[in-house]
Parts: sequence; C-alpha cells; structure tokens
Amino acid sequence: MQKTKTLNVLIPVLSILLAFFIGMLIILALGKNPIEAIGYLMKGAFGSKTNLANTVVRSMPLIFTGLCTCFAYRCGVFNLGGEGQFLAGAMAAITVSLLIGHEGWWVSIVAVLAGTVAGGIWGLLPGILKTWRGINEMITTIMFNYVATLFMGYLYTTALREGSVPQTAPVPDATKIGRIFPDLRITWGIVIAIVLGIAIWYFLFYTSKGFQLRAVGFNPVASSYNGLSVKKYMLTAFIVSGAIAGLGGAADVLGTQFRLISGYGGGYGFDGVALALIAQLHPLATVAVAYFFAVLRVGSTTMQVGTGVPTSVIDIIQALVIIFAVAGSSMMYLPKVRKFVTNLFERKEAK
Amino acid sequence: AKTEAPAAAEKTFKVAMICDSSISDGGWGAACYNGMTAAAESRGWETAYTDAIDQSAYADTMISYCDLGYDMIFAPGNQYSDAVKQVAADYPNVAFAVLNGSIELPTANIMSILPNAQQIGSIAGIIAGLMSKSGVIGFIGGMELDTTKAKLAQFTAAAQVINPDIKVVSAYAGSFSDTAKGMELAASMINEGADVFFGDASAVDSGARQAIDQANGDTVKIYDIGQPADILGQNPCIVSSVVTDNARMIAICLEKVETGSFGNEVVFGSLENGAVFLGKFNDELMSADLQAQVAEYIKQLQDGTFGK
Amino acid sequence: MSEILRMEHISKQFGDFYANKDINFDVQQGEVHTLLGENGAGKSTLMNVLIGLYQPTEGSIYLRGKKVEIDSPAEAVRLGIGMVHQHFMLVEAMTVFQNIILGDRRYKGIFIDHAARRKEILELSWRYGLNIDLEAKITDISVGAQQRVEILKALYRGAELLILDEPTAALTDIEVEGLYSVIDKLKSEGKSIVFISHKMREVLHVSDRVTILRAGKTIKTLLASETDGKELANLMIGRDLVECEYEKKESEQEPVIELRNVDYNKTSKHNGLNGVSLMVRKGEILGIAGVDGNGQSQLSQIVTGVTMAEAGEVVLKGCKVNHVTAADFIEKNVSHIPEDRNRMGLVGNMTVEENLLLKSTQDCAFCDLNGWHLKKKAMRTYSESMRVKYDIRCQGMDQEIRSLSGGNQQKVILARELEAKPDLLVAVHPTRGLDIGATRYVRDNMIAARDAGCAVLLISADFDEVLQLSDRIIVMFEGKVMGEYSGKNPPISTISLAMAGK
Amino acid sequence: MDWNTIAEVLTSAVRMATPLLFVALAELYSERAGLVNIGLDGIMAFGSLVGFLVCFWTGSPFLGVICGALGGVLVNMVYAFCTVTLAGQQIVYGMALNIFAPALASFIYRVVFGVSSTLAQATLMKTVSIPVLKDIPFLGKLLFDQTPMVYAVYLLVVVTMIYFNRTKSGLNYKAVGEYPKAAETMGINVIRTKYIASIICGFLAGMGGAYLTTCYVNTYSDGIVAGRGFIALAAVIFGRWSGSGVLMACLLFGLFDAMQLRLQVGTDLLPYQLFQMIPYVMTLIALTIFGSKIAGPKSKGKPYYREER
Ligand SMILES: Nc1ncnc2c1ncn2[C@@H]1O[C@H](COP(=O)(O)OP(=O)(O)OP(=O)(O)O)[C@@H](O)[C@H]1O
Ligand SMILES: Nc1ncnc2c1ncn2[C@@H]1O[C@H](COP(=O)(O)OP(=O)(O)OP(=O)(O)O)[C@@H](O)[C@H]1O
Ligand SMILES: [Mg+2]
Ligand SMILES: [Mg+2]
Repeated sequence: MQKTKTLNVLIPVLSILLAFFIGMLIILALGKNPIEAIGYLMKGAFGSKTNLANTVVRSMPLIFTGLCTCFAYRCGVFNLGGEGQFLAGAMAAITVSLLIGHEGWWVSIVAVLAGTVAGGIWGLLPGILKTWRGINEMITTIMFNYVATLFMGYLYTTALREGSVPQTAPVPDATKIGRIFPDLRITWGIVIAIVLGIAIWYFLFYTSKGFQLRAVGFNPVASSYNGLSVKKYMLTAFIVSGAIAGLGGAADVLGTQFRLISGYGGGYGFDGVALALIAQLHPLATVAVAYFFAVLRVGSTTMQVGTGVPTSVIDIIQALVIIFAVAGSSMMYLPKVRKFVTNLFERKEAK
Repeated sequence: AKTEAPAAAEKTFKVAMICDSSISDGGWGAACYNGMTAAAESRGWETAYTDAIDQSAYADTMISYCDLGYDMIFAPGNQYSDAVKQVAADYPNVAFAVLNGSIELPTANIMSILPNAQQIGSIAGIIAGLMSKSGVIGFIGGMELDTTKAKLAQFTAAAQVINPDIKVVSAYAGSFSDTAKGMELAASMINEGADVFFGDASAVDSGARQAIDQANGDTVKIYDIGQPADILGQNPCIVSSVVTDNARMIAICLEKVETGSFGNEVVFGSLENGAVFLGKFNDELMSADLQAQVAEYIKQLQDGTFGK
Repeated sequence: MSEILRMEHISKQFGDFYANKDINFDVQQGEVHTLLGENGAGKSTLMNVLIGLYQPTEGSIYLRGKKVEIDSPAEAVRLGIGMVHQHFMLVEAMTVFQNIILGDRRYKGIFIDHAARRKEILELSWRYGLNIDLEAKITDISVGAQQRVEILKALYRGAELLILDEPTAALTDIEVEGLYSVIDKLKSEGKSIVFISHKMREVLHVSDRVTILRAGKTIKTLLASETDGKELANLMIGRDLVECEYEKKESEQEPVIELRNVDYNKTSKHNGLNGVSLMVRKGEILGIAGVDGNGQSQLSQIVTGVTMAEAGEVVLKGCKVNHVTAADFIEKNVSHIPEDRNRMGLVGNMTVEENLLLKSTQDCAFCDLNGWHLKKKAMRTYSESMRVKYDIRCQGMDQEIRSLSGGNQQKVILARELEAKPDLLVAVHPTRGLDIGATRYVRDNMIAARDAGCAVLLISADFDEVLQLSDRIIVMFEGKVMGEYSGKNPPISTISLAMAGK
Repeated sequence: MDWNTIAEVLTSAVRMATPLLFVALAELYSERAGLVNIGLDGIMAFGSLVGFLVCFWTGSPFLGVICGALGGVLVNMVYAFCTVTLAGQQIVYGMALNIFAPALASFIYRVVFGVSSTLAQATLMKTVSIPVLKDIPFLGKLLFDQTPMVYAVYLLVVVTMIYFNRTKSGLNYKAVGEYPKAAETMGINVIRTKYIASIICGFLAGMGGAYLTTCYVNTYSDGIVAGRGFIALAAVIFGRWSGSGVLMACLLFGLFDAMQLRLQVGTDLLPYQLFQMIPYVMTLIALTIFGSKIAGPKSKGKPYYREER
C-alpha cells in the first residue's frame, strides 16, 4: 500500500522530468544549450527574492480560479466561466474603488466585497438558467465569459477609460491591497487565497454542508431521494464558485494589476479548470498545482528570454509538461500498469 | 573621457522587444520588429524579442531581459506603459522605449516614441477623399486605441475637406488577428457603398484587403490604403501606403543610450522629420494628376494650411 | 455429455483484495450449472472474468477443451458466450428495440431493417413469454421490464453458453415460470447455462449441478438431485438456517400515512396512479402486490415526498401535505428503501461510511457547531458498528460503495434507513438480490420495526415476500387499487387474478 | 433593410457558419462517443496552418484542406491516446491541446516564413456554382454559388443525421457515448470506437481550420481561429447533440454574428463591444426560450475503465 502511494507521487514526477527532457531535446535541436535553459528556468522562478515573489504573485489568480473550479465541480456544476467571473470581480472592484476614490483603507474592503458579490452574481446567472430552464452550464458559462470580456472592453475603452490608451484609470493608491513585504510584490491577496484554499478543504471534508454538496455532485438523483435539495446546492455552488473567482479578480486588480486593459485575465479561467482537475479537485492540491503552474510560467519566460528560442517553443514545452504530468498520474489507475508495477516490486522483494 | 571611449566602443549593446501579438503577423508586430532590427543593425546592436505573450507576462519578461543585462527594452504600444513604469523603477540603468507611449510617460529611463497619428490619418483621408467616387469610405480599427481613434478622426476630417459630403463607415474588429472578421467587416462596408479603405488593425487588414480584391474581381474599383509599412503590390487594390519609419525613431533612442543622454523625452515622428511619409503610388490606379494633388495637400498639411 | 467450459485456478484481485481465489469451475454441454453463494462471494466477478470484462489475475479458461484468451467482451461474444448482467447493461437513452439490436453482427447491411428485426424480437418475446413494449425508452420502463429486456437481449443473440446473473431478482412468479421454460428450451437445444440466484427453490428446480462459493473460494460442487435446500444453505453460509413464519397482526392504531384519491400521470398504464386511496397504520405492514410496472414506483415516490400527487390528498401523520420535498418527509421520520439502489439509494463514488451517514451528518451525534464540524471519530465508530451489526462485507469503511457487491450495497441502505427508527418505512423490493441470510435478516428487521410501532409499506414484486410479511395486502393493477385482503390466510388465487387485472 | 442587404447578410452568415459547422460536427462525433474535446481551437489552429502551407506550396486548396484535416488528426491523436488509452481527464488534455497546437503552428510558420512585413498569401478555393440552381433568385447565390467545401459540409450534416438515426453502426457508436460498459458487453469495441471518434473529430476540426486559410482568407496568422472552437462546442450543446440541431445552431450563430457586424458598420452611437455581445447574448436568450433538459451522451467527459463498477 505504502509503495503504491509512493509511486503515485513518483510516477507524475518522473513524467514531468521526462517532459522536460523532451523539451530540452527540442532546445538542443534549435542549437541552444539545454543545461543553460534549465538554469534560466530555475533562475527565473527561484533565482532571487524578487523572482520568488513574482512566482507567488503569478500563482495568486490561478489559485482563485482553480478553487472556483474545485468548488463547482465538487457539486457537479461544470463551471467553465471562471474567467468571466474573475473579470466580473475585477470590474466591480475597480469600478467601486474609482467611484469612491481616495477615501482610505475601508474602500479596499468595500471593493473586494463588491468584486466577490459581482463574481457571485456572474455565477448565479448560469446557475439560474441551469436550475430554472435546465440549460447546460458549459455553454452558458462560455457565453457569459465572452459577455464579461466584451463588457470589460467597454469599460476600458469608454466608461472608465483614462488617457490615451484603452485602459481604465489605475486603482487609487489608498485602495490598493497592501504588500506583505514592502519591497516585494506579494500582497495579502495570496494569504486570502491560501486561507480560502484551506477553508474550502475544511468545508468540503469536515462539515455537513460540504459533505452534502459532494453527495449532490456525485449523484443528484440519490441525493434528492435522500432529502438533499439538489437545486439549492447547485445554485449555491454556482454562486460560491463565482464569488471565489470574483474575489480573485478583485484581489488581482487591487493588488497586482491596478487597472483593466485589453487582454486582462485572459486564460485564467481555463488554467483554473485544468489545474483543479490535475489536482483531482482537492482544494489543497489545487493551491499546490497553481503554484507549480506559476513556476512553469515565470520560469519559462526567463528561459525564453535567456535562450532566445521563440515563445511558441516555450508554450510547447509547457503543454508537454502538463500532458506528461497528467498522463503519469492517470497511468497509475490503469490495471495493466498497476499489475506491472506490483510485479516489479514483488520481484525485487523476492530478490 | 579618453579611457571611457574605447570601452564603450568595445561593448556590444543589446536591445530587446516585447510584443503581445506575433512578430510575423504581417502587420503591427512585424513592422515594429523590422523597425527595431533595422535600427539595431545600423548601430551595431544585438537584438532579442519575445512575442505572443499574455498581458500578465509583460513585466516578468522585461524583468528577465533586465536581469540578463540588456541595455534597452523596446515596447511597441501604450498597453505596456504600466509594466514599463513598474520595471523601469526597479532597473534605473536600463532604458525603456515605448512606441506610441504618451507624452507624460517619459522619466529618467523611459522615452516615448510617438509617430504623428493625426498626420497618418490625414494623409489617408486625403487619398480617400480624392479617390472615392461613391462618396463613402471605410475604416476598420482593431482596438479602440487612442492612436486609432485619432487616425479615424483625421481620416474623416481630411476626407471631408476634400469632399464635404463624404460619408465614413467605421468599425472595430475587437481583435488584431481575426483575419476573417476583417473580411466580413469590409464586405459589409462595400455593401454600404464604401470604395476606399483604410485600416489600423494589423492582420485584420489583410482580411479586409482580400474582401476588397474579391469584390473587385478583374477591374479594381475599390481601393485600399496600406500602413505602417510600404506594402504596395501586395494586393491589387492598394493604391499607396502611409509609411511610418519606426527604424528611424528607434535609432534615435539607441543613439541616446550609447551617448548616455537617454530619458525624459518624446521622440516624435512626423512628416517634418521624415519618420512619417507617403509610400509609392500605384500608377495604374491613380492618375498623375491626382498624385500631384495629394502631394500638394500633404505640403499644406506640413505647413498647417490644410483645410484652412 | 461433453464439457463446454472449464475455468482453472482463476484468481481475481482488486487492489489487495481477492474477489476470486483459485477457483475451478466447469460446465457440461446442455446442463444448467448454478453458482450459489452469499452476497460478495465472487459469483459475478467470476462470470465477468469469463466474458472478458475483467482480466483474471491468474488462471486459464478452456472452451471445448481449447485454451482461450478472452480479452474483451467482444471476444466472448464471438466465442458464443452471452450474459444477463446483474447490474443491467442497458442504454437508458435508447429504446428497448435499440438496446436489443445493439452490436448485432448477424445481419449485413448498413441500415437497420426495422420491420424484420422487430418481427424477430416480437416472435422471440412471444415464444418465451417475455412481454415488452419495444418502442419504450429504457428510462420509462420498470425495473422488472428492464430485467426482461436483459434476458431478451441475451436470447436474441443466441449464445451457446448463457450466463444468467440473478435473472429472476426482478421478475414476478409468472415470469419466473416463463424463464424456466426458456431454460428448458435452451437445454433441449443443447445449450449450456450458468445460473446465479439466491432463491433456493429456483436453484433446486432448474439446476443440474450446483457449485458453492464462499469468500471467493469454491467450497463444493454437488448434483442438484442429490441435495436439498438445507444442505445448500448450510454450505453457503456455514450454518443452518431455519425456515420461519412471521406472526400476522391487525393494527387498530392511527394511520401514519393516508392517500385519498390520488392521481399521478393518470393516463399512463405503467407509470401512473389513478384514484388510489390507501392508508398504512402504526404497527402494521401493508404489502402492495402486483406485477412490477403498475404504478408502484410512482406510489413509492409519492409516499416519500420525491414527487407530488397531481390530484387528491396525501395525509402524513394527520397533516395534509401540500407542497413537499423528500426532506420534509425525512424530517417527519419517513424512511425509504428505493427500488434502484445504485441510482436512487447510494452515491456510488462515496465511501461506505459516507453512504451510511448520508442522512445524518446534521445529527449532533456526528457533528458540532450546527454541522460546521464533523466528528470523524464518532462517524467511524458508528459506521464500524453498522458494518458489524448489518454484516456488511467490505474491504473497509473507505471503500467506494459502487465496488461492493449488490447485496452488500443493499445492506448499507438498510442500515441507514432502519437506524433512523422511522415512523413510516417505505420498502421497495427490499430483498432484491440479497442472499438467503441477508434476506432473512432484512425481513426480521422489518418485522421488528413493525413490532416497535413503525408503519411499513412494503412494495415487492416477490409475491412470496408480500404474502409472508404483510398484515394487509393491496393489489395494484394499471395504477388502480384492485382490492384489499387480510394478511392472515390470504386468498392466494383471488390475489393472483387481481394482479392480472381480473 | 432591402433585399440586397438581407441577401448579403445571409450570404455572410452562411460563410461564417461553415467553418463553425465543420468543427461543431467534429465535436458532435467526439461527444457522441463520450469524449468532450475542448481542444478544438488547438486542432483548428494546426489544421489551418497545415492547410495553408500545403496550399501555398502546391497551389492546390483541395490538397491543403485534406492535409489540414490530416494534421488535425495527428494532433488529436495526442488527445486520444491520453484520454482513451490512459483514461485521463478530457478537459485537461483539451486545454493542453489548446496550448500545444497553436504554439506548434506558430513555430512552424515562423520557421518557414520568418518575419516579414506582409503575410504570405496562398490561392483560395474557387467557388463552383451549380448550373440552373444558382439562377434561382435570391436563394441561388446564397446556396448554390459556394466553394465545394460548403456543399461538402451540408452533405456531411445529412450523412451525420442518417448515420446516427438510421444505421446500425451509428446506433453502436451512440451506445459507446451513452454507456460504454453496456456497449462493450454487447461486443462493441469501445476503445476502437473512441479512437475512430477522435480521428473523425481531428479530421473535421482540422478541415474547419484549413477552411479558414484555404477557402475563407488567403493568409495564415496566429490567432486566426479566434475562439471558434469554443463557439462550436456551444453549438453542439445548443444543437442537442444532433446533426440537424448543430446545423441550426451554427447557422443561427453565423446569422447573429453577421448581423452584429452590419449593425456595427451602420451605427456608431453605441460602443462596439455591445454589438459584439449580440451573438452570445442572443444565444443565451434563445437557449432560455427553448430550454434544454437534454444532457447529451451520458458518459461524456468520464474516463472509461473496463474493470470499474
Ligand atoms: N470492480 C471492482 N472493484 C473493486 N472491488 C470489486 C469490484 N467488483 C467486485 N468487487 C468486490 O469483489 C467481491 C465480490 O463481488 P461480486 O460482485 O462478485 O459478488 P457476488 O457474489 O456477485 O455478490 P452478490 O450476490 O451480492 O451479487 C465484493 O467484495 C466486491 O466488493
Ligand atoms: N436507431 C434508429 N433506428 C431507426 N430509426 C431511428 C433510430 N433512431 C432514431 N430513429 C428515428 O429517426 C427519427 C429522428 O430521430 P431523432 O428523434 O433521434 O432525431 P433528432 O436527434 O431529433 O434529429 P437528427 O435527425 O438531427 O439527429 C425518428 O423518427 C426516430 O424514431
Ligand atoms: Mg453478483
Ligand atoms: Mg439524433
């Protein structure tokens, strides 16, 4: 038993290494030095205090969207709208902070709350369509993503536009979320993210409501026969997961980005889905995988800059890492592989 | 100073460009990249680039270049301003040049490069005003950038100087890469009667040109004005291009880095200093007479008497 | 008689658990060979190995003396092995017809020859007395009908070796008789059958030989003609099981639930109720007899609050019920053993423990702070005690419930529902698929609940069960109540006629 | 609006619906076998590049389309191997394709063409008008004066409808998506069916991508797919997993998009983003009105392990 547990960790790690190995071969083929490339990757992600901080900063929005997915999927709600909800949160937060302006720290709290509520509402809409009209949430959340993105476009090109570029005015200094260490870009947002991860983990596995929510997620019919209100839980899952993403958007715009601009928030939603699934919908693992994603992103930026290979090569390597990592862990479920592995161990023991 | 000079001569300077679109997009990205490499070549600099990056990676990428000892970072667009300001504060010894950056942007280590969007729009407007027979002309923007808006405004104004009754139909594709959308937009504008086009949307423009060519068939009666490179001959419908000489403006920045006088300044690009100019004409599409008229109007533009 | 199948030294491991260990099993041509064993003994597993759904950890299979590698069910189909699965293998979104012709390779051609295939199936169903509406969707038909479809499916494909994994669990007596003749007919055609059942009477009736499995191992193979139910039961569970009669009671206490002229989906013969009035009193068992698919499912849903009656009144504990949810009924102490355990009763991906506690995580015994902290230790202690009390055979409390054998799944539901000390227990086919020990256990418990003052509504397709347990019997046919009879000395032939609508 | 404008809008709607339709059909085949593939954008991107390159080199748009389709198959085999053989998470691998394939396409384009100030142009597929029929007023130009690919895709819709509703093979195929274990016990090779589904999906999505660069626009640029894969995904759900439904959904979406563009050109009072929202908002409204309790193939999205209960 213990051995299989070790293997469950070992195999994914090995497959990630294999993915990097293939990546290095590609870099070698392009006439660059792969060892150096790895060095750049490490340096970019962990090289200095600033780099370490950057990695953490990059992981924050991913943690939020990952947790958003985690919460929704646990209740059987296939929310692909993390991106839209994230943006809704960011838009509400910045709108509030710009409207109230330089008033003091309490504005950031109001703004964060506004972001959370807006995210929740953006999650509620597909939730209503699902529970009221039975419309598949995968399609509605995708549609709502587009609407949110376009609405953000409207905000930064027209309504909240500042100056010559299509972007909103920056968040007033007083409303920004504070940094933990004055010289690093890490804000208290990351603390919120991690605490939220722990809270969701606790909620899902140590409270009665969380228990029931998971039951609904696995088998809504049996849940309703056993007296659980499926619609209520689903709606809650929509709202809460939206609110989590919205909170993330608020924390990101008030802590890291400070304004809305074209391309803001792009891809966070789907990254969140992918990483939460890689983490097998476990909230704590989601936090860890989000950090891993960030390491990959930040580190490979430096790798690209250092080696000068095209960005697309870096993207290819990143995708390979994801593919291999997930393939490694899913392989462990295959009976044939399990059999092979146990045989391997038994033979060793026999010797 | 004597001991310093040879050291400076030995040093190879390095410039890096970041870009959110691809540098092989045949539009903005490519023009900026080519501008940078041309400028670098003329001054013996080394170049590097990172393209197709997400908004969230702007700062990280620049930081990486700074850490690797690059002397200048070239950011072709005002959308990078925030990230530039952030990184520039942490790396006072690195120079940052922002193309289309605002006038307020420059600091001790940031400069803006600002081609005159009004003039670009005006030139296109003049050509369109002279060429249009239907009295309807079209403009396709990518995003609602200020420079794009300025181009549209001047395009309209200049065309109306030539022909007060002219109507401008315009639209934003909301993208710089969705070629197909450019096609659809142009097709619908043609349906509205537009017969001269100008665009500020990178790859989207090539879609528009394709739609124009298709509508034209064998005889060209709907025209397109290219930018920012001189792309005459690429499509049959192109009458001329409004060219922005990025290389020239970037070279000014490079030179300032070399001499240590970089910063606190905007490099303007205009008709006056030759960084903006009109490309070659397609003689088959435009009579010599009209060409002369264009030249005349452009002269007025420079004098400030155009439309007065 | 020649040997058609031999399985040698078959072992099948799930994780560290042996579901089958070193099993030897053979089938002669033209014989009915029964596999007998408690729930979880490994019968289904062995058969799933045979049809290639599971790969054996060890062992080999010989068909007509030739060693075969059955690496997929497709291969098994090719080799002429057919199976009626205990857990139905029916595509719910498709019609009965489509399910039957699925994967059919006997006829060439791209398109489905509707008319010809229909005719063929109808003939078959008529010949074997398996009545079925071919155009109905699987979701719309009763479990009993689904069972018939499964059998029809296997017959349609005409296997040389047919495995019937508890084919009678959801059949009525009349249909079981039909199945006997099917089996006889197949035997006479020289086909061989592996038969799995928990009903001793059936086993003795149809089998030529019986092999007994216990805890994954073969215990013994005997000739059916040389043994009796007692010996088999003894070998199966390792102890004697005395037949027993339950005492019938006439309750005069107040009704717990009462239906007055209830309508639901009235126009449907098979899925509706039409003017149903009945009541269940405290301390009695009301049995509903009837062929499956005459409104029983709808009845059970209405008396548990899963669906609302469309017309008429439902009175629960003296209060008229207007707008309801299952939660309200549970609140009022109504327990429900639903007809489809996997779909309605259990959350397959959750553990045994979680399923045991599905309804009670809000109880203060298992949580603090109003549900905001679960007492994991208390939960574990409780579930372990349930495992012992209800004899749930599982690898551990953290095992996912869907990997339990059918009988053990049912025990989990039973433990959950009976431990709530209900005022009203609605039990739908409560012993379907259970072995004799477990069946006895369930029945004893239902009687005990009745004696403790619980009102029990028993809905069962097993006529014997209804007769044995009920204090009063109601017969349902096409959504209507046909009549009410006393449980003491019930007029069996009258009831049988009523069940057929006469 | 005059007839001319209406005709023009409809023509444009058909044009915009065509690539969507290819890809939506691709997803339909995939989901019918239980594989939810959200990597359509990626497959399309790769297909569009391969299609373009081949068309550019050989000058034959037909060859381009075929090769683009094959390119799509190639890319989708990664997905197939990971989700079918390794039984991995479908959404994750779909996402991975969306990162991987466009990057690969971009890289290849860069290697082949380097950086130039103009995009390389290839020849476009010619329209083939169907004699007689094309002279029907109004409809003629709309329906019978298109590239062969357009005819092909509508034919494909019909074939798909017949396949899933009338044929034995189609019935078996659907069973795999509904309840793979049941299908397996009926002797249907589930793994093979899923691979076939992936091949069809890759082929059609690749073709949809190649359509963009060989029939629609004559250039390739990064981001040319522009989220069409996701719209196609939505179209499959909107179309309730049926051939005719998908056709309607794609046409509807094309129509909304075409109208949106016209409205944007015609007016400049409202912010253009509001116009761009129209297709998405209209889809939501349409869904709300029609409702859709149908959840699609039951096993979709779930990995299939034969030995699991
Ligand atoms: N796929 C599986 N994964 C894990 N364990 C399994 C699986 N299938 C069966 N088992 C276990 O193997 C044992 C034997 O199960 P099996 O279904 O063969 O019993 P059975 O004799 O058919 O019982 P029943 O009479 O209840 O149907 C059980 O303990 C069950 O939990
Ligand atoms: N497997 C089948 N064999 C024979 N006829 C079928 C089969 N499946 C469906 N049909 C018949 O085909 C017709 C259309 O089927 P269905 O209701 O599935 O259409 P749909 O899914 O709504 O639309 P589409 O044709 O676009 O898939 C119906 O008349 C139905 O009875
Ligand atoms: Mg069994
Ligand atoms: Mg259909």
